[in-house]
Amino acid sequence: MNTLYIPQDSGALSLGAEGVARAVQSEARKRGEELRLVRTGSRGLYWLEPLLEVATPSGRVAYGPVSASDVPSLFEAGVLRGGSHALCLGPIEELPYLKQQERMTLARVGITDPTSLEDYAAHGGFRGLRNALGLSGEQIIKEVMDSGLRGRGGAAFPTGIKWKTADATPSPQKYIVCNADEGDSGTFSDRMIMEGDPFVLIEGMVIAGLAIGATQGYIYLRSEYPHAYRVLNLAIEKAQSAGYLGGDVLGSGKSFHLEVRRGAGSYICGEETALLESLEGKRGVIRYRPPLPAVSGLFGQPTIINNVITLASVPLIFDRGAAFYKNYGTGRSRGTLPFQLAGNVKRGGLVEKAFGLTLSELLYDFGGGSFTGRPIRAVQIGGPLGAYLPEALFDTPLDYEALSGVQAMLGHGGIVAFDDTVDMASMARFAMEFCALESCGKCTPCRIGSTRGVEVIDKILRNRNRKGNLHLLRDLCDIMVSGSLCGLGGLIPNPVLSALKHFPKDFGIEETEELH
Amino acid sequence: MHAIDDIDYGTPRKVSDTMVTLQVDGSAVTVPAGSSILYAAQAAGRRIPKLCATDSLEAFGSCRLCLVEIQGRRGYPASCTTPVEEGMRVRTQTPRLADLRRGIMELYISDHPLDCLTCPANGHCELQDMAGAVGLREVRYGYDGANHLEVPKDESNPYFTFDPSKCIVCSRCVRACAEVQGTFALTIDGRGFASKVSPGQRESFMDSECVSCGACVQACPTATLMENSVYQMGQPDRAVVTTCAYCGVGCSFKAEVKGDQVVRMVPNKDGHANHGHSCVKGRFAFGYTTHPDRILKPMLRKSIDEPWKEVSWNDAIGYVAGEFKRIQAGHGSDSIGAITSSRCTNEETFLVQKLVRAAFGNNNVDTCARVCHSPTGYGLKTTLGTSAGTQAFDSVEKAGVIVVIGASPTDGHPVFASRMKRRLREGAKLIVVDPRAIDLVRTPPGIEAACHLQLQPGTNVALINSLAHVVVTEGLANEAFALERCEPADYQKWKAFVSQQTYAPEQVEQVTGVPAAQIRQAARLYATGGNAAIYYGLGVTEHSQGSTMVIGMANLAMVTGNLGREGVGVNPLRGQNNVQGACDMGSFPHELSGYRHISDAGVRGLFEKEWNVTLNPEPGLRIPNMFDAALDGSFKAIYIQGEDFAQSDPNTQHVESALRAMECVVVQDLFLNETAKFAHVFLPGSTFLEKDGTFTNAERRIQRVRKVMPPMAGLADWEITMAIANAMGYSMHYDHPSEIMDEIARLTPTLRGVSFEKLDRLGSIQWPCNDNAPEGTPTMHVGQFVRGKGKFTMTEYVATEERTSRKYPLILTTGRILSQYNVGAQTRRTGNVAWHQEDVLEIHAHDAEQRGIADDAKVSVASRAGNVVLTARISDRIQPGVVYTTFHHPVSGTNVITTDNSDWATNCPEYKVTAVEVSPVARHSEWQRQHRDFTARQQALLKERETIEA
Amino acid sequence: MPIESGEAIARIAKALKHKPGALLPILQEIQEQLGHIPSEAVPIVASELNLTRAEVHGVVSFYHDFRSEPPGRHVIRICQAESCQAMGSAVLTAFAKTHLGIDFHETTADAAFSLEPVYCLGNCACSPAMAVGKEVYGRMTPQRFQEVLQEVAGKSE
Amino acid sequence: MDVQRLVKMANDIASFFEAEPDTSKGARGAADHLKNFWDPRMRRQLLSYLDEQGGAGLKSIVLEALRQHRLEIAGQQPPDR
Repeated sequence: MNTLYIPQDSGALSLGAEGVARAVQSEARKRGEELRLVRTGSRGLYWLEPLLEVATPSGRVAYGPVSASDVPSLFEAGVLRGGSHALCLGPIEELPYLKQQERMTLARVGITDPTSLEDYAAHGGFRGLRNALGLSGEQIIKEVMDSGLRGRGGAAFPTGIKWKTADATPSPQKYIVCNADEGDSGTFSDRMIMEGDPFVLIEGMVIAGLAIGATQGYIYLRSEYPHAYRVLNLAIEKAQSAGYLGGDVLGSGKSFHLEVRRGAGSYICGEETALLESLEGKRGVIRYRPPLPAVSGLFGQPTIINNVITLASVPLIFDRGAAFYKNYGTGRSRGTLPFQLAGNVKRGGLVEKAFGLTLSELLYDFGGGSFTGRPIRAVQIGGPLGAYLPEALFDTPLDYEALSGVQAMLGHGGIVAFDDTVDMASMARFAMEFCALESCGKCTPCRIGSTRGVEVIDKILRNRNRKGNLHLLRDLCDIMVSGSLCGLGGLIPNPVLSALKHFPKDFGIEETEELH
Repeated sequence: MHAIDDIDYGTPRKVSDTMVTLQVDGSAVTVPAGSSILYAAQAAGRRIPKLCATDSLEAFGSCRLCLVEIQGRRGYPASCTTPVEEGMRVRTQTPRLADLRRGIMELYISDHPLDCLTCPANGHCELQDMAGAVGLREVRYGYDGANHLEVPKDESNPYFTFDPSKCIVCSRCVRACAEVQGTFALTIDGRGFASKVSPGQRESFMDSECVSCGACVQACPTATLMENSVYQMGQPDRAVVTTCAYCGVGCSFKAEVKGDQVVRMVPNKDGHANHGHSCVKGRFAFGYTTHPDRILKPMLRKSIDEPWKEVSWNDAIGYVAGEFKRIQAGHGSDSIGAITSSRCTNEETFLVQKLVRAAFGNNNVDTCARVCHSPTGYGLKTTLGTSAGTQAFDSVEKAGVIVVIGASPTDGHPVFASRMKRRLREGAKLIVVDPRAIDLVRTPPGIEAACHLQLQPGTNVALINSLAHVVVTEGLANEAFALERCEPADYQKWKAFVSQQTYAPEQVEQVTGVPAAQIRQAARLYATGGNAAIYYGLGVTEHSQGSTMVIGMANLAMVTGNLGREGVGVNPLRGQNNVQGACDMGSFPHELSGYRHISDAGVRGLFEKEWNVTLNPEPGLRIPNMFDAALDGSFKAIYIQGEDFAQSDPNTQHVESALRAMECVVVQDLFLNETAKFAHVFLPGSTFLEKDGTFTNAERRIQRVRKVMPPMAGLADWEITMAIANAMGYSMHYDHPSEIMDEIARLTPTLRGVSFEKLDRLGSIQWPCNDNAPEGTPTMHVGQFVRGKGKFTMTEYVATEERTSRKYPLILTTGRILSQYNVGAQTRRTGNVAWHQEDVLEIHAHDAEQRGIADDAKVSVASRAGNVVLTARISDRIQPGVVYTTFHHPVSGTNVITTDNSDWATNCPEYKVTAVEVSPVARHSEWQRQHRDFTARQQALLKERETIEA
Repeated sequence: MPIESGEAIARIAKALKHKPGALLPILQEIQEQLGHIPSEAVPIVASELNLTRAEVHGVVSFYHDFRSEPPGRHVIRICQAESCQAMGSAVLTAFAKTHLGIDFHETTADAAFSLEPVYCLGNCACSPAMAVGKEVYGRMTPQRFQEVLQEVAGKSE
Repeated sequence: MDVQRLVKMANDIASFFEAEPDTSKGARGAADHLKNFWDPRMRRQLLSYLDEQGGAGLKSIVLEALRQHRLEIAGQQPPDR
């Protein structure tokens, strides 16, 4: 029987994958062809979605982007045997976009049936967990330390140290919390994991639980991801029935329970302390630190809170060893990062690579330049709190340290490209507006400053006391950076100041004009 | 706004065995570990600008003004949320910090009205202070941006105004409501720039869950939440530390004054009973002190049907002395007596009993504790050896199990209730024993009693015996404690007694209506849940077995070893401010100060020598005995200081007859109260603001009352008593109440070490205070009981004679509510009437349905003693078969229906059990109509009084 | 609020209140079933969870998702975040507003559509994106917007 | 005073001391209580009620207390504590 693969990833669905799947089924019925249709995650080659793959003796052959109306002609062309067609892309693994990647964390996404335990196991799943079950908590933590893994949510804090702190704080109840509040524009790797390979996240969380003796885990998922919610719940149910979760994980006598909780539309709840408040059923306002969540987190108990990709990287470390993982990357940025190419690019999608490739490699070699065909003028890296970089800086290598050298940050690895029609002053204004919209309202610099920021930029744009207001804007950004309670107010000046620095003309500043 | 003379340390004082030394701006400071940098800096006299931090609340970290630089750390940590570390080097003032702070203030002021000159906080505003401190000179944002300046005021609360246009969203009010008061009535609505303080669901304060404790007003750094009195009068200019004259918690206050006018009352952060908190009564309800109803001239009349005649103090005192002497000459020296007041100071109370014993030559002196906590005195003295609660309020913070019996702390003792709630939220378990679901049974957020033993009124003793039965028969007793600390023979006898099958929960269930399983669960929890503390109120004492129940609770505490350390004990919640003190002062007819029996010749000798008289060795009449004797014709005159038993005592018609039967009723009070309507002489008393003295609260804490203004009628109460004594030919001379306290100390071993000087120095003293305990005794019975060995005493349950019948099928029980106080003479003359305009009858839906009673309908409540008409309120707080009301309004005549039954030992009335029937009616009862006419007549007689020139 | 709604709210609260931090799941379920969280729901939820009304109100008013008024039959959310801006979400948004005749946070007179902004649907490689109910749509154009509307309107009839 | 009130009060006191299995101890307790807390005129009235009406309605323990400890209750002899 022939096996076809069509993604159920919400990106693919947003482009009509469901219609394609239905058309395939009905066409096959019509033609009396028997086939097995597997719904997978997405390969992350979104410009080719909906992507249809067919298993052939020489591997999977891909077709895309497919629309429902293409299906009869695909069958006509013998799609089930990898027949040639205008949409045929050849063996999928040979596509340079994929071939040039180092798929580690997202190794199975797009390949397996996300909710099939058998498929997961057949592709190396649960080997890490089995290995970890043979280790003590201390050994597990040491392994994570040795791997050099740093938090992939944006702050890049060494994961092992966080785990160690939670381990060192005595308490009868500890928690593992997965931060799945992926709110940055330009990022979707968490979603791809949760929709495309949820077991790897579950496995990572169980290992984290074993490390510190936590028996309860929560995945705090943003409400904008309904498909991920469905897939995760299904996967948890299956993992539970098969004994990977529950009161006796794989007969080890250790227990780990896992529940998905949804957010309710609040960017700030991606900040870990606000997330904890929200998980406790409260207003998602920031808690001050110390105490760290690892000491006093969810319900006041020691809590490991890690991003999806961080936790999903853990099983591999225990499958292949810390040394293997550490072998990737550069400097203090070890392992791989799933970069996400978005905005105005021809070939948007997911590129998992070891740290160190340059921005221009990503934008042009992978991304193929802008979607509109116009020059790429600016790139925002690291979400709404990330800096805007001009073309002059596109050769910057993508690692934590190099980016901080150009007053930028890698964040969650999202990269949003803009062509030369972009007005960078309006992007700066948007940054402040976004901050005003999402501020929790606790600290003054963010609560009042973001609103004033919008107003001051408006005045600059209307050329009202431009010089004075530019000065005021810088002062305001300074206060927000140095005075804000959390990263929202503290980092929102990044896009504002970088836009001002690199694109002064958009603010009506002539190059000759004195800026300070 | 905090008190005008307070230093704010920014974050709460931490207690730690470890001290940490750090450098603040180059100076070494040593503070307890866990302190914030802000605290350390303030302690070192460095003022770090701050707005969201205040030392009554945990750090919050929102205003970002208190940023500092720490050597070796990146950025600018907030000093309020950063704990001190050994060797830390902190700079609080640098040009960079100045820029940041100025920038933050610039943001604040860009959304704040510029009306400082007309703002009620002008001159005492933290925002204004900070603008000055950081040197804010301009607001470059202008004032045309988004703002909240148009948000309207909420003036719904009678005492304070909420002006959101001035709000800086520091959340101090929200946090105070949660952390200090524990009510959580406030929240922040919305988020970001739109964040605003919201009572309840974006509603007015009065419609919200707010209990008007004022913690938010005190916490507010601006004029957003401000006392209306400050709006009207402006800022006060001085503060006088004094003690609240409402309940037995004894909150310390700063009366903030302008001239001799009180602008506002601010709870004292250094108050040892209240630690800076207060309730709606203490903080706001002081307006009665200057209410126009106050009578400020002495008055006389021959008969209560005559108009009053104002007279001079001399004439009034002379008349009283003359009448008393005349009556004694005609009817014997025992024919007169006096009542001391738990409202008055210790010194005043002491003088009244001295007047009776030394000048009247008898022991006919009693106090209103007779009708509330006299069983406490009897019960605790019998078992433990002294007539007082065993703990300090602070002790509750160490309790693992809190038992509340027959009390509703959130109504009666709200400031202590807040402490209790905090402890419960920290995880202590709660057992409630009450026929009614008091607030604590389930209080948001999160408080839920582990057990609510909802017993039939009048069955306390059966229940307490059953709890003891479970402890003893299930092997949960602390035998080591009981055998070592108590009389062993009595213990064995008592064990056998409670082990009887009669007291097995399964039997007691039949009597109390409490399921056996619940009794067992509660007993196990009490015995095994760590430190267990009992707090009780009048639901224990005001029964025919009130004293027995107090003994029963002491037995239970002894058998589980829950005495003699922090976190445990048996603690009466005293109703009035000075119940404890009035009792301590020898106000009972059988006892001299310090609970020493009048028959003890040695004790008498001390007093006889000091007072230069011979004392009568036999006990005198108690209040109900006085009434009986008056009706009998052997008791003819009474001097009543600050009590209103025509409203407060049971069986009103009996009391009224007794008053009418007397020849000379002298009432010394603030208002023409119910009792004064039967008086022949009215002597205008003074409020707590008008005199010096001391009050003793429920935890034996003696605190100073300080004169804020001169007595409006010219004399303080102690001066009046002194004048009567002198006029009767017994010489008394004191220049100041401190001299009275000196005499008390000389005569009373437990108070030997107390003086005004020491009180001023220490703030307060918990007795015993003597050579053994020069600074007082927070916890009693440490190591051994006051009586030596604890005495287990058998407590047979005897059902009250007040039974339900076909005619009177319901049980009425009474209590009080938060906003009103006792007979309401004070609170009814304040804005507190906004919360409680009348007493209502709470009735279960089932009973209401059966009788065709709708919510808000007028109903007759009839007992064997009388009947009154009240408004019905259908409620699920009580069980079917029980109805409940309060007694704050005279027109309700709640005590018309209560009976003559009383505690066997002390004659404390059985207020809590009255068999009644409730039925719908259209108009007031006969008594109420008579009362209305009588009141109208007495008001007319007052109005028609002959006046004298001032 | 109809009585059945009150009962449904109480039922939801009772069913979920055992969860630690149950308030959000309860509010979400109420909104799921009723389409919004009426203010009358607040005291019911507060009482079940033993919270104050203020606490519950504070939470309801904090989160963008919770609405106190019922929405139209279809809630259209158009992404306003950077990636979609880079791909013309402003044009799409302007078109949608004109086409529907409403602004953000409004509902069409026939109660068919409510229009809301959203900040990232995680579909940034297919910008501009929007969602109708739980379904996400990528590479949106005014043309495709009309088609999607017809499609969902057709489905619901 | 109304002697029936005194009878009731005395009986109430008796009810408490009835728990004592040794009735003479119980009577002692009741007698002490009367002596310590009652005004002498009440005590004397109760004694005359005993003398003149035989103490009808009084519980046995009260009767025993009045009889056994008469002088003390009458205030003519200090209690033998």
